Amino acid sequence: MLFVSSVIVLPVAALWALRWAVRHGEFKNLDKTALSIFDDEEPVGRMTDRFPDAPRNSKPSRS
Amino acid sequence: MNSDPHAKPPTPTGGVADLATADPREHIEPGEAQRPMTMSYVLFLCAFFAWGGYYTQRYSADYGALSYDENAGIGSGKVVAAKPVDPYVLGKRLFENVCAKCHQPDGLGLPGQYPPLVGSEWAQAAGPARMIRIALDGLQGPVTVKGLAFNNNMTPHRDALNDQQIAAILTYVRTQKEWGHKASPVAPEEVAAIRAKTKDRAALGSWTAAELLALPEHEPKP
Amino acid sequence: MNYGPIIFLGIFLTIASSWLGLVLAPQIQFGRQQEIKIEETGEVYPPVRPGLAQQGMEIYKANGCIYCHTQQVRTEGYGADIARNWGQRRTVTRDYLHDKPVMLGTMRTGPDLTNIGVRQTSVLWHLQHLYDPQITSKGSIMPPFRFLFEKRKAGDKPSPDALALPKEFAPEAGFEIVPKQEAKVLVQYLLSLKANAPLPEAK
Amino acid sequence: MSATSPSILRALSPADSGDEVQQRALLAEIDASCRGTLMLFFGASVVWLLIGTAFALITSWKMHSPNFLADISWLAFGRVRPAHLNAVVLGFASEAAIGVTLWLMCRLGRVPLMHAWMVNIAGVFWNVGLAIGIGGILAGDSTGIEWLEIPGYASPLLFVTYALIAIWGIIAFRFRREKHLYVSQWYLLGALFWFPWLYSAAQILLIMEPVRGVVQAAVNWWFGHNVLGLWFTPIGIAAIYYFIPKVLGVPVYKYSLSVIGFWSLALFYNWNGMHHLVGGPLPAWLITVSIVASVMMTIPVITVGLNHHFTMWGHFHKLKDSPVLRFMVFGGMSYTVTSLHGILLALRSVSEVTHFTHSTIAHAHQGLYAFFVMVMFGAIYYIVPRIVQVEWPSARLIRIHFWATAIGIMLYIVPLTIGGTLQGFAMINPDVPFLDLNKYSVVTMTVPYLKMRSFSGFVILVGHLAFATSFVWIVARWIKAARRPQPAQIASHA
Repeated sequence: MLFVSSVIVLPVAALWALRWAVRHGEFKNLDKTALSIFDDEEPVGRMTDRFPDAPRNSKPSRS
Repeated sequence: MNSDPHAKPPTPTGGVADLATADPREHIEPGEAQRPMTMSYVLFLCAFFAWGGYYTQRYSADYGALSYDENAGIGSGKVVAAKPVDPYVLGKRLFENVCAKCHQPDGLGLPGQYPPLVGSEWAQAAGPARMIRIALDGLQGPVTVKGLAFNNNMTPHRDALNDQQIAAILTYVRTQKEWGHKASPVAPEEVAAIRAKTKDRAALGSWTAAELLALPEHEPKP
Repeated sequence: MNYGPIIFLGIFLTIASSWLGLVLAPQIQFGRQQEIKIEETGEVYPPVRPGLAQQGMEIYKANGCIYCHTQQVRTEGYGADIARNWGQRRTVTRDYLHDKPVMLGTMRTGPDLTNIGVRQTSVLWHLQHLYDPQITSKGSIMPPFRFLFEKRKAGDKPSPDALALPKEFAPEAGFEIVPKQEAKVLVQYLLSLKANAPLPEAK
Repeated sequence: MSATSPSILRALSPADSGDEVQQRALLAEIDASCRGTLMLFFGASVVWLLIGTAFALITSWKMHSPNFLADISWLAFGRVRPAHLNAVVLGFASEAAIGVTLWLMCRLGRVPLMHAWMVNIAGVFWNVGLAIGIGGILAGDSTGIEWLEIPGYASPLLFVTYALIAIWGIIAFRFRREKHLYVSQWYLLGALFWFPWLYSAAQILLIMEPVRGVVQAAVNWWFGHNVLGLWFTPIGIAAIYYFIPKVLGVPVYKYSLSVIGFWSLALFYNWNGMHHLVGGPLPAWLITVSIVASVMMTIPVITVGLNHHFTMWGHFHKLKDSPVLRFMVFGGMSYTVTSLHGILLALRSVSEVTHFTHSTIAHAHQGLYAFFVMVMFGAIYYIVPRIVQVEWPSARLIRIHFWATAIGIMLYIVPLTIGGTLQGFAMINPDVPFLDLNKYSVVTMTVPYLKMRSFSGFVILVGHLAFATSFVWIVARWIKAARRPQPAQIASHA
């Protein structure tokens, strides 16, 4: 019983969720989220990791 | 230094993008508005889903609880005849996986524990009658092989091996090339005959060497 | 996607689906499978494991034998399980009804043991092999389980269950190797591993 | 010092938390709030890493010289191997995973680590439970179920930990101050939700109230595979999705791909547990469904792989300068290779050969070590300096660590995959004897490959020792720096 009812309920819930997401623009301007991990402290375009012995703002260091 | 890190594909500024955001009620395809999903990618997805459905339906043997063979319903119908295997080869396989555990892969056995088969007078007897009985119901008590005394229990293989397997093993041991054995091969029928004749032997326990030596080497024709 | 609850719903649905498909469905389909009576022999199959063998299973489990030995025979023509005489037929769900836990195993560093109780029934062989696999199977990478045996001073007459060992493995004079209870029950468990009863679904 | 965190009751009732968007916490403030907890988890994970590696070397050595430590019952092969598995999986990998998850959830939610007490208790429970569990396994109380060997008296402790951390995850998620949900957070939420369900279901259905017969194997491998698929893989991918863009300072290539990647992984990874039982005593449909799910895994793997690769496009020269990037890229590429290799292994015709052989072990290590552990190393190298405000003492040690583990794991995977496949071909050919000292037999032909694996184990050990030295050294400096009150050495990397 539980098995049969869930085989019906689950896909229906999934489709409803997908429809709701599309309705509410969950998939709109996704690429803005890609930028959400950057901010003024660590802006786009700045490397944030280097070897400890590499001089602070040097170009390539020893491999 | 190569050029700008990576050219971002041009996002459609006017046209489709604005329209989509302007009127939320209209049903919009996810992701379509901003950056068209490359068609090859969509085909890549569809191909997989199609194959998945086909494979599941074909190899699930209609989802039976007791159907283990995925090709059950699909087989071409004709039963492919099992190609006959040369008894020597079959015997070698079974010897290595069953008998070699005690008689050792080289057939020399373990001194004082398990008798050797190489050059053993039991293995080179003219007729296989005694060997078949040993293979079927085992051997107990003292026995001398190549002049060496052994006193161990050989376990019965009556229900472990069928007639064809016992015949194959005995054929292999009796005609082993590297050991230079040149005795006669054994036919499954011979094993079947003796198995029938000695079917209540299992209850009486394994043979003793004395009993076997009293029996003729060749099984008398009924 | 920025709306939490929808993501949670999706996460819930995915694992709910796999839980239903891979856990509940098998339980419904063959979780309550019963023993059956074998026509030829009239016995009920699978038999309940005798007490000693049940204790032996605890030793088998505790020492992790499943990490090198499997207990499943694949069908003829798929792998060489039956050609190597590791089994006389493929194993099916009914073979494992009384196993707690079911120890199918995933590695065959050692041979499959589903049918060891049929193809190797010698207690002495098993004890020698457990004491030191090099005795019976030279070149084996199975570790010796000497801690399942006890070395003690032999009386004037060796005790009945002293282990007969070849010279190079035997203890020095005046001592004998005697299997502890663990070794004996482990061998009883190995001898109880049989899967040769003819089952209709295992043809 | 953790920010004034709302009390539990208030935290759970969103209504009165007010709708003013609290100012997004500064990165430095977030890192500082994570310090104590994370150093507990990372420190413990380094200890478990060394213990796990020791067990691994003993196990590997016993594989080709069985008389090694043979008479110590609690070091028997069958006990050391599960001890190694649990020490590394639940010890190093899971603790590092939780440390990274906590940090990422705080960073992505722009909120300091609230209710640190809850997670600290979870950490203590975890280590105590695991120590008792592994002690139990060595004493011979293993439950006999692969991946769930921890005896019944220790596993509830571990479950309490997962539950606490999952609850913490929900609270941290509920009180995030960043509207956007970055892709890493979907994966982390997935992992935090999936694993407690998996672990509790498996414990109940296998140990407390065992189901009957082969259903146990179904539950066991539904759990076993999903430990890797729904706990380690999501956290590993979440880390890669965060660290590669963060280190490069370049956003992810095509964010919409990650939507498909996540949902296809969530759906298909769930279902492919039964490919561990191909050919086994299970109805054909169960195995077929898992094989199909395994093959369908190509979609998320290719999608995520492409996404990461194109994010790296044009920046590969930066691998030279950044240790974190090296570990992440090595992990990412290993993930793609492992998954494609795994998909091959799941096919029936391939599984006929490779099932039950060492190539399965090589694949497991490729998935767990070459992908996940390397990603965790990279994450730790990124996080620790930021939370303790002290730089890694020696770049040489980091380089030794990277090259030793990278080469070591390659030395592990390649010979064992080849050896395992040859073992498989030998095993399915009945004319090859299983064991015959003076002939080509299944057992004797695998021994040289097992010796190569032992050698690779020592190479990896060098890497781990370099990592442990680095870690101890940085902790020493941190304590020294903490005692001398002075302005933080480095705000954040220029």
